[in-house]
Amino acid sequence: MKRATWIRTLVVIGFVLLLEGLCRWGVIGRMTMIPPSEMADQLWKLLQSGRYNGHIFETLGNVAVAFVSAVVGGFVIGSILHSLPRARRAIDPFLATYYAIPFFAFYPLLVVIFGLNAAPIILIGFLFGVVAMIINTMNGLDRIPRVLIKTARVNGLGPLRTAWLIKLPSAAPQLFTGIKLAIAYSFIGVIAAEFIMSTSGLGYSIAYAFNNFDNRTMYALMLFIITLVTIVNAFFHVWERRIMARRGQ
Amino acid sequence: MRQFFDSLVFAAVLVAIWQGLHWFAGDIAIASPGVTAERAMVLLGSPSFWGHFRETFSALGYALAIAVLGGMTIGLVLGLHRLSGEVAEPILVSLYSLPKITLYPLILLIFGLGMSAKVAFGAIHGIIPVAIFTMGAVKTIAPVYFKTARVLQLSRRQLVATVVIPAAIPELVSGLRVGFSLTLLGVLIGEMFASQRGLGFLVMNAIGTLDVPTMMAVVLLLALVAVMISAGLLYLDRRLHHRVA
Amino acid sequence: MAAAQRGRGFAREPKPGGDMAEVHAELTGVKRVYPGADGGSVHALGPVDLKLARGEFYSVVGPSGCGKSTLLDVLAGLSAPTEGSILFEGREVAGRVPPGIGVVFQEDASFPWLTVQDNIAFGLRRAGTDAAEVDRRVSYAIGFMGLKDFRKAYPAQLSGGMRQRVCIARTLVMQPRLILLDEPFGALDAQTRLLMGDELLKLWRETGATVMLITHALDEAAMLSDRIGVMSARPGRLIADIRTEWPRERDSRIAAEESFGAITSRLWGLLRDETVKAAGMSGSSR
Amino acid sequence: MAAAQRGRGFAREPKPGGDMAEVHAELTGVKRVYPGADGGSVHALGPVDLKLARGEFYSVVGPSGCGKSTLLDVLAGLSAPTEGSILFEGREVAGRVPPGIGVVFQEDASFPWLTVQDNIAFGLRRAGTDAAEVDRRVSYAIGFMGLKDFRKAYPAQLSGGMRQRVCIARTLVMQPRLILLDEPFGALDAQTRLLMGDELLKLWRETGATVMLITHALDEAAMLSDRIGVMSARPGRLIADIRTEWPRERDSRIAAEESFGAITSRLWGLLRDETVKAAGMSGSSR
Amino acid sequence: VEVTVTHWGVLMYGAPYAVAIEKGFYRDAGIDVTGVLTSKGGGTTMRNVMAAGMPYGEVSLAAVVAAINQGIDLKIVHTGVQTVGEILWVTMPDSPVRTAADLNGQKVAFTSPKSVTDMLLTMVTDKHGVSVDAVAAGGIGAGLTMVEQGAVVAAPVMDPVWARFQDRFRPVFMVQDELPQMTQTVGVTTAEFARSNPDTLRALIAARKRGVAFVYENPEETADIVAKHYEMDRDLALRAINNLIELSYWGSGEFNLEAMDNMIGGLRIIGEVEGTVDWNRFVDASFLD
Ligand SMILES: Nc1ncnc2c1ncn2[C@@H]1O[C@H](COP(=O)(O)OP(=O)(O)OP(=O)(O)O)[C@@H](O)[C@H]1O
Ligand SMILES: Nc1ncnc2c1ncn2[C@@H]1O[C@H](COP(=O)(O)OP(=O)(O)OP(=O)(O)O)[C@@H](O)[C@H]1O
Ligand SMILES: [Mg+2]
Ligand SMILES: [Mg+2]
Repeated sequence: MKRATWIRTLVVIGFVLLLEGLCRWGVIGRMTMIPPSEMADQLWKLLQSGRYNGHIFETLGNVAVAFVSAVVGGFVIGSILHSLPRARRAIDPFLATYYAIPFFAFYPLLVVIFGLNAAPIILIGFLFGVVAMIINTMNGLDRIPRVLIKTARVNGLGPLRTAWLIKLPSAAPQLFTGIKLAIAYSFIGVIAAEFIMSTSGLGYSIAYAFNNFDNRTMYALMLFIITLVTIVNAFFHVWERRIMARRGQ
Repeated sequence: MRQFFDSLVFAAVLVAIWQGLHWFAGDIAIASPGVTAERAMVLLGSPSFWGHFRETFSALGYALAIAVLGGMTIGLVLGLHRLSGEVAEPILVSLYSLPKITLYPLILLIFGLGMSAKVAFGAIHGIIPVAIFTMGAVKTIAPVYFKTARVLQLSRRQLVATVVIPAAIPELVSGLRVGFSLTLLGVLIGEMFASQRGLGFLVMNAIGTLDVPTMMAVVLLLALVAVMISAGLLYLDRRLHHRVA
Repeated sequence: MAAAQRGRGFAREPKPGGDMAEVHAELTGVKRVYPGADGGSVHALGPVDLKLARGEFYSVVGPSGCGKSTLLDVLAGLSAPTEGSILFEGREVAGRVPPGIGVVFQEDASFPWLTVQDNIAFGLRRAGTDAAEVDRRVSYAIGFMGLKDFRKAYPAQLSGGMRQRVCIARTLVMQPRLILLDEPFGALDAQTRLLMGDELLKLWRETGATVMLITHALDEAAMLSDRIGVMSARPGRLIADIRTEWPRERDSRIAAEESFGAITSRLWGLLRDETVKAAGMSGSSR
Repeated sequence: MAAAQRGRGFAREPKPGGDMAEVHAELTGVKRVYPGADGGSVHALGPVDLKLARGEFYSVVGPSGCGKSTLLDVLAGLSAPTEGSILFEGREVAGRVPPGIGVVFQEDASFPWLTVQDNIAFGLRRAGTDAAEVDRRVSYAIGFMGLKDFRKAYPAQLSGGMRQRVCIARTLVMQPRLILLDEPFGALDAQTRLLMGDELLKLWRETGATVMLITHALDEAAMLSDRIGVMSARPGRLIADIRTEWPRERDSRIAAEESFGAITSRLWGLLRDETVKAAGMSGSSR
Repeated sequence: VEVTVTHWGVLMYGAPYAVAIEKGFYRDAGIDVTGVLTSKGGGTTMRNVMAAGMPYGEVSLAAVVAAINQGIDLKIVHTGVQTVGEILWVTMPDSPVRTAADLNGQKVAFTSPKSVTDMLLTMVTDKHGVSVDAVAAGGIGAGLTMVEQGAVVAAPVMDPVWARFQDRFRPVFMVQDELPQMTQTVGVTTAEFARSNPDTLRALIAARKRGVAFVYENPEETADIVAKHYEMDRDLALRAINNLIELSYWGSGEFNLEAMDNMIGGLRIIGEVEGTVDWNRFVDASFLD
């Protein structure tokens, strides 16, 4: 594992250096891409100037709200669907298609329903994240060994305590997968919504920089998002490993 | 059969909610199901719609071909070679959760406009889930299959073609389901930005001219096609998994 | 040693010998039919009549899928019988698990998210036993089961046999008066089964509980039990009842005795016919 | 019946009786050390010296994790020995599976995506055997294994025992001269094992092949083999070699004979010591 | 080849191009224009121009200036729409708000920050000395919906969307009545292309000019052509075209530096431009004749 981590680091560094070289030698034109070092430099300046702090915090706030509601909502919906197998089978084909539907088309609708604030953006993030959570909640509940439920009965546990003490921890690995996907999709949804329709936030700022030929800012912000997502991923990766290592998985 | 009926009931519930939203929000925000259906029929009768339709789905076809072939190849290689798999997996997962729309300007700058950008954008959405699922599938193939292959004196090519791929197929179809949806989304987003043809363009245009019925009708038709393809894949998925279970 | 540990170990109260004639659990005309696929139904068990004497070690053997686990489920109150009545300590068992019954299941039922000691303490904590008492009983069980070095380990870090021991300990700390074991050593090799069998005998003697053991292994049944019930192919009925007449103080060394060979031979014989029957339908079930 | 099928069944060439003294496979000083976790190493096997006579039915018993599967792997050429040499039909086996060896693995190795008949034909097709010949051999194997009604079924529709039969058939149609079986009936209950054992004996007689069977069940080894090797706890060494002296024409009914009891008793005795040793370290392995 | 026109299929900048394609004006000029590339507008379209096979198109002046400011070597070769007068702010018919002055203290929508509507709203409110609570709606549709829902009192709209909803809203003010003439779009190409393909450019511009003339002469037929190319309702197209003809919406291409400076002035107000733009460096009128 250690070795793989090393190699991975080298691969990433090598890739960045390659890009740097290609940009510097003009193989990739300046109008197409700027060297990674300049991206980092510009990002540093942007962060220092604080000009984008508002956008950054707004986006992070939106993602956080979308993510939390996706996890909670997905868990609740998933649990309900799991207990209604007939409804579940009816809904299955729709769940699978879900991501192919361009929600952005409904932005005006969302504005009407929720007013002109962060809610429509958050809702799109939520809509992206919630299905991953629903699917994984159902998977997790599916995989609870029946013998554990029997054990609960032998110990005289009622339905609520069975859910809390047995079902939840038993389904934890799949729930965790759901949570990881939910955060990824909340990110994707919020940033895409901002990119396409919004008037503020990181996604908007990238689109704005793109429109104004401000490649330096655009790439700096892209770098920011990539770094952020990678860090969040790494955090979840480590956390998951910790939990799963105990269970020996 | 009963399941089909249940799905219809669910669809009816969706339509009822839709109608409710229409009453609540008014027709600039959302067209009624009736008006949308009417508009959809008109679109279905117009040759230009089919032009857009072909455009989108041929882009989807290319993108999907790239995503599936590329993703499977990457997944197979990484799955069969443990070290590269370990090296690559976290990178793939990071790329998977990256909001790829932020890469859109880059795609545009590299591929220019039109078909190739759309295909590229669709493919980068689809290729990673396919690769991840394939890798997962190959990695979890029971070691005893590889031993069996050695005892039966299979060559490396025979091993991949007759053992690894068939063993991984159920998972591949699951990956394909996710990959399909995301590829379509990618193609549509691509069309929404810079294009003069395709269903995504139609939607964006309709949003621009505030032609709500057309917008809703196109989304509806898209959703219908996607549901049908996806239901087909789901059916295949269930059958394959059933055979293994 | 057993005497010294009484009262602080698994035994609820000193139980000298026990009156072998007292009926502890009784099944009368018990039948279980499952709703099958496509609207059909699967007759899994019965009718079965069975009396378990208090303090008895009773084993059930029978071909795969004949309804052994079903028998255990209805006796434990985990599923209601379609027909017939079940009495435990004189009271009707009706779809609820009565207190005083402990079950060790065929599948691994250890909780992967709890350490060995938390697994073992699980039932006691849920029952609201006070902390000191929980500690006392869990420590004792851990010692008895040879899990001392693994009290903080998670099940995934244990071998199948040790996980099964965790499940047995989790059941025993509740001091059940009737212990039902469903192929508890199914996942183990013959050699380890031997050791576990000896431990089980020790436990049984110490607690004075009634034991019903379901097993596939004929020699295991022959080695451990006071009495062995042989089940027919599905729908499972008890087609023979064999008494071993072993002394209460015994262990696996009785396998060297001549009467052991006689008992196994008889079991083999009984089962051959049943096996041929069961094999004839093996394609359709499972 | 056996005579009539020769030449079109599993047997490569008529093999009347066979010269029991001819050495078919030979292991000399074979040792296998696995790289363990944290840079350590696991000494899994050996040193082992073993000669298998052509046409012999040899069984290996031993505690769990003692290295039985490792022995099979090195003999089959699936993994190279750390030390020592392995000869099969006079030629060195060095990390490649030599033609003429067939293996039935401990785990279910049937391919779930192929029907029973395609599973069985798999190896022949890959080897480029012509279609008519494939059909002939597969049909014969299906008949012999009692899979006639299931030729178009997928493994998921079969019971564990039937799936194991598919794997055995897939191995046999390749007409191996040395058949290695790694607990092929491990997943089955004692009763079904009995039937499968009888089938295995029939096969062995018909093909004239050399058989090495790894098993956990002592009675199974005693019932089937010409010779039984007993392995010590890890690192597995052969600590005893027991000849049964059964006639070539035999089946499970020999379990009723007195000498059967004697053999099992001896095996139990040999294993008790080993078991105690193995149990002492069971926490660390697996 | 394909030309690029911002908001093709959505806004009416493209009408002369549709006519020129349909009536064969391009073919007459010796260019085979097969289609029109487009995008949501602004810098995206500008980028499209540069990425396209033939780097020529009609783009908003604001986007061209942004590109120029980033050091991209462009040439403005003709003007397109010479006014932003077609933009108007509307309210509900029963609203007490009647004039721009009535907007004081109210919530008013514009599309997105630093867009033309942002700029115009600022300029109009400055002119009247009123202060409004300006809200970025994100789009025309969202703005109108907000008006209907009462979230804002007024929102911007323009043809052809305006033609679609003429009966549902009442104008508050029209930019035409409030502000001086401002150049909205220009024809742009790369300096490189201008140097190497002067004849092509000349032909392209001439064909468009014929198209413009045709639009003014034959509104009915233009409506047919636009309806076909934009896949739009024909009556709607006609209404929009008639509205716009009244405003002299499409220019024949000649430069009006004052109108361009007016636009720059507006952009300066919203902080999109600093200082003045030296048109001499970027305007090349030599292809106009
Ligand atoms: N919940 C259920 N629904 C329907 N049929 C069931 C159910 N549980 C068990 N059966 C069927 O009832 C029969 C008896 O099952 P049971 O599990 O009691 O057998 P068993 O003797 O314990 O088998 P094994 O030795 O394999 O554990 C089997 O044919 C099984 O398929
Ligand atoms: N690839 C491997 N790498 C490291 N250690 C291994 C490997 N394969 C087996 N071992 C170890 O070698 C020892 C022997 O394993 P082996 O599978 O040969 O035992 P076995 O006798 O077949 O056991 P069982 O009866 O459970 O099948 C075990 O301790 C096992 O953990
Ligand atoms: Mg059972
Ligand atoms: Mg093994």
